[in-house]
Amino acid sequence: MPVQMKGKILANKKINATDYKLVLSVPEIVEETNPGQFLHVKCGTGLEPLLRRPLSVHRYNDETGELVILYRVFGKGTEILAKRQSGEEIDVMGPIGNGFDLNNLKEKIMVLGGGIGAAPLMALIDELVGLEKEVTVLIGANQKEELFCQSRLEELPVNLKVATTDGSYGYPGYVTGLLAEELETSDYDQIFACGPTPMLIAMEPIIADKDIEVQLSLEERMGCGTGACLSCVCKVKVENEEGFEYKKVCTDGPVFKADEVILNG
Amino acid sequence: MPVQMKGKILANKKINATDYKLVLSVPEIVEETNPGQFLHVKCGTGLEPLLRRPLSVHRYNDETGELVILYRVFGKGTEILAKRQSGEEIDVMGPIGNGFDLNNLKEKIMVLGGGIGAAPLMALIDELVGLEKEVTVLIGANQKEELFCQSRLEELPVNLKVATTDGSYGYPGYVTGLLAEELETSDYDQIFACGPTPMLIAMEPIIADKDIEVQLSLEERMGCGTGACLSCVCKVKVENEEGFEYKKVCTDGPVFKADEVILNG
Amino acid sequence: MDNINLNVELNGLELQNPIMTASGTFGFGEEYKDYVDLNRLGGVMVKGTTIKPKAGNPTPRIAETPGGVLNAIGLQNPGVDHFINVILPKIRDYNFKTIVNISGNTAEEYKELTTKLNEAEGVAALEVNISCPNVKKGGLAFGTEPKMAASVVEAVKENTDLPIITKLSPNVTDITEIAEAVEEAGTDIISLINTLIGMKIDIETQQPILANTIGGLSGPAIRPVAVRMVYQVAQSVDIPLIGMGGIMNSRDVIEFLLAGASAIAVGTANFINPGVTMEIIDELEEYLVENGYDSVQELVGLGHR
Amino acid sequence: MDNINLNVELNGLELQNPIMTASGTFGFGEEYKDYVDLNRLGGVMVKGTTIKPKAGNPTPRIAETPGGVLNAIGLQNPGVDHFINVILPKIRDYNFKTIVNISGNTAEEYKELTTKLNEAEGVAALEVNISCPNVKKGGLAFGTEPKMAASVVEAVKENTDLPIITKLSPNVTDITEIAEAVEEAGTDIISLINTLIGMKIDIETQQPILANTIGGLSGPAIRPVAVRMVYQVAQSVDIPLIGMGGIMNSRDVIEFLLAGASAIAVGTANFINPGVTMEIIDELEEYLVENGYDSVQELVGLGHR
Ligand SMILES: Cc1cc2nc3c(=O)[nH]c(=O)nc-3n(C[C@H](O)[C@H](O)[C@H](O)COP(=O)(O)OP(=O)(O)OC[C@H]3O[C@@H](n4cnc5c(N)ncnc54)[C@H](O)[C@@H]3O)c2cc1C
Ligand SMILES: Cc1cc2nc3c(=O)[nH]c(=O)nc-3n(C[C@H](O)[C@H](O)[C@H](O)COP(=O)(O)OP(=O)(O)OC[C@H]3O[C@@H](n4cnc5c(N)ncnc54)[C@H](O)[C@@H]3O)c2cc1C
Ligand SMILES: Cc1cc2nc3c(=O)[nH]c(=O)nc-3n(C[C@H](O)[C@H](O)[C@H](O)COP(=O)(O)O)c2cc1C
Ligand SMILES: Cc1cc2nc3c(=O)[nH]c(=O)nc-3n(C[C@H](O)[C@H](O)[C@H](O)COP(=O)(O)O)c2cc1C
Ligand code: FES
Ligand code: FES
Repeated sequence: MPVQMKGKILANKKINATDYKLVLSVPEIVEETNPGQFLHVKCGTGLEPLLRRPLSVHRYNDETGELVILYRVFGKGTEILAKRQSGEEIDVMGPIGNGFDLNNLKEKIMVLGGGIGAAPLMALIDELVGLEKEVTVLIGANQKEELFCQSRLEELPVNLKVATTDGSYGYPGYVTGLLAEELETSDYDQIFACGPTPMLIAMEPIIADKDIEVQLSLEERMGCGTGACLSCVCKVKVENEEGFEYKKVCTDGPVFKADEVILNG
Repeated sequence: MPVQMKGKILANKKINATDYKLVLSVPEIVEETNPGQFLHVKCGTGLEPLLRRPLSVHRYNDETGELVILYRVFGKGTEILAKRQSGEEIDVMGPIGNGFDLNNLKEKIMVLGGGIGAAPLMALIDELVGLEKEVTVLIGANQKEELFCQSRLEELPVNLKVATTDGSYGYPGYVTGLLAEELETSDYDQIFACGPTPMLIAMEPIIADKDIEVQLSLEERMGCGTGACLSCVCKVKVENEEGFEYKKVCTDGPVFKADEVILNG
Repeated sequence: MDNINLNVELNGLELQNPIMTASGTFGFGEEYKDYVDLNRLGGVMVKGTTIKPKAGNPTPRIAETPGGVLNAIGLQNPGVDHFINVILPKIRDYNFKTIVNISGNTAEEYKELTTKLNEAEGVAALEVNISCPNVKKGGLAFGTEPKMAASVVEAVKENTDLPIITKLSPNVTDITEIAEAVEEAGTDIISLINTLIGMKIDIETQQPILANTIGGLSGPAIRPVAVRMVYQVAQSVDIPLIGMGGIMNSRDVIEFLLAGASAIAVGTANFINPGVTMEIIDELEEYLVENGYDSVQELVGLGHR
Repeated sequence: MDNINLNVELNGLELQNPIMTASGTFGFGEEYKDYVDLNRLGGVMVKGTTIKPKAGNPTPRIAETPGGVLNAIGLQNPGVDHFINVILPKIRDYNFKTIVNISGNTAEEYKELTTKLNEAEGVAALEVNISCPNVKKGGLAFGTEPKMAASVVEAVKENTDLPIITKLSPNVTDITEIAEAVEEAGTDIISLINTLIGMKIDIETQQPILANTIGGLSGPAIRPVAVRMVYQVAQSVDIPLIGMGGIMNSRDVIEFLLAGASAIAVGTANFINPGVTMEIIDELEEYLVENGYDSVQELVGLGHR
C-alpha cells in the first residue's frame, strides 16, 4: 500500500548534461516497492509547479530503506527538483502502480529501454538477475554520455547491447533498430520495455507477428496519482462500441501488456 | 533616477528573533540614494509572492556601493527573502521616492522611530551627524532585543533615548509616550518620524499645538513602485469638495509633512 | 477539545464536519483510502455520474497553469447503474456522507438519475451539476440561464426527498440570478464554484495542450473568484452554501466560511497533498478552540460588513 | 535581424510592434521612463479617463492572490481635460501610439469623452472600457449585455474617425455574443480581457482586504481564461484583437498570438518586472528569426485547429 511521507534527500547529483540521480531515505515506501512502480513527487514546496511529478523507482534497497530515482531535467518541475539539497525533506507518495508482472517469467527475457525511460529498468534487472534469469538488456540513448549505469550493467551477468542515436557508441541508431536486428538472430519469450511513447509505437510492427509477451511501461500526464482524477488514461482494447475503454496509467498501470493497449489512437 | 538592476547579496543575516540585515552591492543605486528612500525588491524568483516588496534604505556607502536594508519577517515575501543566500543576485528597483526633505534643516532636530520602522532613520542620522547637527534620537521597540543599532547610535554624537513596550530597557511604554515626556521638557523645531501607522497617528495630538515641522515616512501596500498603478495612495489635504486628494506614497512620498496628510480617514 | 462542535446541518444534510471533497477530484472515495482516514470526512461528492457509462475525452486531459490546473476529463464514469450496484455497496459503510454528483443532457435525464438514486441505499444527497451542456438548447449549459437551471432543479426535486445541492457554474454574468432561480425552484443547498473555462496553447506544437481544446480551470488561481461568488450568493439567498474553488489549507477554509459558506469541499488540493483534508480538519478544530468559538457555524458569514 | 517585420496594422491603427501596455498598469507612460525605453513600445493604453477627475477608492486598493493581483483603484484619474491639456503634450512626441482608455456612466458621457479626445493632438485610438457600471441601468456593467455594449460603441463611433478599440469584460456568460455586438456596432478592434471580479478576506480581521470589498483579478492566474476568450472571439469576429491577461514574458505573448490576437498588452507584469516589455520585444524578434518567420502576423491564429 502506498503512503505519503516526507523522505529525506540523501543525495541529488548531476550525472550528465541533462540527468540527475536522486537518493531518498524512504523505508516505508521501499518496504512495499516492486520494479516498475513510481513515486509521485512534490518537486518544490510552493505553487510552482502546482502538481506532483511521476518519477519511476530506478533502484531500491530493502535493507537500508534507500530508493534511487534517475530523472531528466525537462521543465519547471524537474528544474526545481534539481535544486533541492541533500538533507532536505521532500514530500513523496508511493510506491504507486502495478509495476512489472513477474508472475509468469519466461525463459528468454529481454529488457529494453530508451532514453531516460530506461531508468526504471534497473530495479527490474536486479530482480531478474537475483532470480538467476538469462537476460538480454537493450539500452538506447542519444549519445554515449547519456547511457545510464553502463558500468554497473557490464558487471552484471546480463547480455548488454547498446544503441546511440548519434552513433557515438554501440549500434548506431534507435534502440528499436537494435531490437529489430536482435529479433532477426535470436528468439525471445518475453520483453519488458520502457521509454518514450514514440519508441513504444515503433516497437509495434517489429514485434507484431512474433509470439512474445511484451510488457510496456507507459507515460501520461498525471494529476492525482491515486486513480481518482482520470487524467492519466490510456486506451485498452475491449469489445464495446468504441473498441476500447480508458484505463488509468497511474493505478491500473503504468505497466500494460503490449497487445492490450492502443498506443497511437 | 531609479534603476532596475540585479544586486549582489553580500550578506543576509538574522539579527534578532524577527529581523534580518540584508547587505547589497548596488553601486548604481547607491549613487542616487538619499535618506528616506526605499528599494522595491523582488524577494523570490518565482510566482510567490508575485509583487515586489518596498524596503527602506537603512544605510548606504557611496564609496563601496553597498546598501543595507533591515527587515522584519512578516509574511510570504519577507520569509522568502530571509532564505536568500549571500552571493545570489536579487532584482531590485531603486532608489524610489523623495526621502526626507533636508533643504530647510532647523536647529533642534528630533529623529523618532518605532519598531522596524526605525530602520530608514539610520541613513538620516548619519547625514545629520555629518552636517554636525544637534540631534535627539528617540527609538522604540517591543523589547530590548529588537532595538537596532543601539551600540552604533551610542557611539555617535547624538542624544539617544530609548523606549521598550515591555519595559525591559529605557522608558517603559510606547515611544510616543517618550515623545510626550520629551516635549514637556525640551523644545524642538523639527521632527523626522518613521514607524507603523498607529504610532504616527498617536503622535498627532502630542505635536498638534506645537510649532514643529514634522516629516513622516508613510507605509502603504504597493503595486508598481513607479507611480503608475495608484494603489499606494494616502490622503493629502486640499481645498476641494472632498477636502483631500490622493497622493502616491511611492513616488510623491514616502515622506510627507505631518500637517498635510490625513492619516486616519 | 471535546466541546468543539464541528457538526453542521445544511437544510436536511447533516455532516460530522464541514469538510468534504469535490466531485471529480476524489473519485468515489476509496481511491484515497491509503492516504486519508475516510471515516473522518464530512462528505465525499463522488465523480460526476451519468445515465450511461461515458468514456470521456482523449488525452491530454490535464495541464498546469500558474496556480491552477486545467482539466477536460469529459465526465468519464461507469454510469449510474454500475455506481449503484458496484460502487455504492463498497463505500456506504464509511462515516462520510456520500453525495452523488449528477449530470444530464436533458431535464429528463436528470429526472431518471434522481429516480434511480432515490431508491439506492447510502446516498445522503444529490449534487446537481448544471454546468453540462443542454443538448436541446444547442449546447448552452443549463447553469448559464436561470430558467433552464430552475427546470433541472424542479425535475430533480419532484422525484426525491433527498436533500438537493445545486452546483453553480462561475462562467456567468450574474451568479446571484442563477442562485435565486434555483433557490426558488426548490434546491435545499447551493454549492459553488465549478471550474472556470480556460485553455492553454503549447508554443512548441502551436496547438492547444488539451485534446479537448478548452478545459476547466481549478486550483488556488480561481480562489478569489470563488470567494467573491460565495460572498455575493450568501447575500442573495437564504439557503446554506457549500464553498469550493482553490481551497489549499485551513486558512482558505476559514476564508470561505467568513464569506458565507456553511461547509466546503476540497478539490485540486487533494492531488497536491492527498492528506490535506485531515490536516484541515485538525487545524480547523485548533483554530476554533484557540479563538474561543464553540461551533463552526459561528464563523459563517462573519466577513460581511 | 533587419528583415523581421514587427510592424502591425490593426484596422487603421498602425503600431511599430505589437507590444503595448495595458490601461491602469502603466500610468501615462512617463511613470516608467526610468525603466523602459518608451520609444520602443508599440503603444501605451493610458489610465482609464473620465469626464471629471475621480478621487478613486479608499485604501487598501491592492491585494495579492495565488498567481494574481486584486485591485480596486476606483478609476482615480485627473479627468479628460487635464489629460488633454497637461499630460498629452508631455507624451505625444514619443514613438509609441497613445491609446486613451475611456470610461463613462452613460452613453452620453462616452460621447462627450470622444468629442473632446477627437480634437486632441496625439491620440492614436480610443479604447472603450465597457466594464464600468451603467448608472442608468442600476449599475449593471455596459459590457455584460450586448445591446448596452453596442450603444456605447455607437455613441463613440459616431463622434470620431479615430480607430475604436472596445475592451471586453470577462465576467460574462458568453463573450462571443458581446464581441459580435460591438463588431456590428462598428468597433474597429477588440481588446480583451479586463479583470475577473474577485475578492479576498483577511482571516485575522475577518473582513475583506480591499476597502472596496471586491476588486479586479489580474496576473498570470487569469491567463488561461484570457487565452480561451481570445481564442473564442477570434472564431466569432473578423476584426483584429488585442490580447491581454496575465502576460509575463515572450512565450505568453506567442500564446496569445497563436490564439488569435494581432497585438497584445502587458499589465500586471510591469509591476513585477518594469523592464518586461523591452525583454519581450527583443525575445519576440529572436523567436521570429530563429523560427523563420518574416513577420509577427504569420503567427496570428495558428493555434486554431
Ligand atoms: C509513470 C511515469 C514514470 C516516469 N518516470 C520517470 C523517470 O524515472 N525519470 C524521468 O526523468 N522522467 C520520468 N517520467 C517523466 C516525468 O514525469 C516528466 O519528465 C516530468 O513530469 C516533467 O515535468 P517538468 O515539470 O520537468 O516538465 P514540464 O514540461 O514543465 O511538465 C509539464 C506537464 O507535463 C507533464 N509531463 C511532461 N512530460 C511528461 C511525460 N513524459 N510523462 C508524463 N507527464 C509529463 C508534467 O507532469 C506536467 O504536468 C515518468 C512519467 C511517468 C508517467
Ligand atoms: C515605503 C516603505 C518602506 C518600508 N520599509 C521597510 C523596512 O525598511 N523594513 C521592513 O521590515 N519593512 C518595511 N516596510 C514594510 C514592508 O514592505 C512589509 O513588511 C512587507 O511588504 C511585508 O511583506 P510580506 O510578504 O512579508 O508580508 P505579507 O503580509 O505576506 O504581505 C501581504 C501584502 O501586504 C503588503 N504589506 C504588508 N505589510 C505592509 C506594510 N507595513 N507596508 C506596506 N505594505 C505592506 C505587502 O507588500 C503585500 O502586498 C516598508 C513599507 C513601505 C511602504
Ligand atoms: C479533474 C477534475 C474533475 C472534475 N470533475 C467534476 C465533475 O465530474 N463534476 C463536477 O461537478 N465538478 C467536477 N470538477 C470540479 C470540482 O468539483 C470543483 O468544483 C473545482 O475543481 C473547484 O475546486 P478546486 O479549485 O478546489 O479544485 C472537477 C475538477 C477537476 C480538477
Ligand atoms: C492596478 C490596475 C488598474 C487597472 N485599471 C484599468 C483601467 O483604468 N481601465 C481598464 O480598462 N483596465 C484597467 N485594468 C485592467 C488591465 O488593463 C488589464 O486588462 C488586466 O489587468 C489584465 O491584464 P494583466 O493580467 O496583464 O494585468 C487595470 C488593472 C490593474 C492591475
Ligand atoms: S493521475 Fe489521477 S487517475 Fe491517474
Ligand atoms: S505603488 Fe503603484 S503608484 Fe505607488
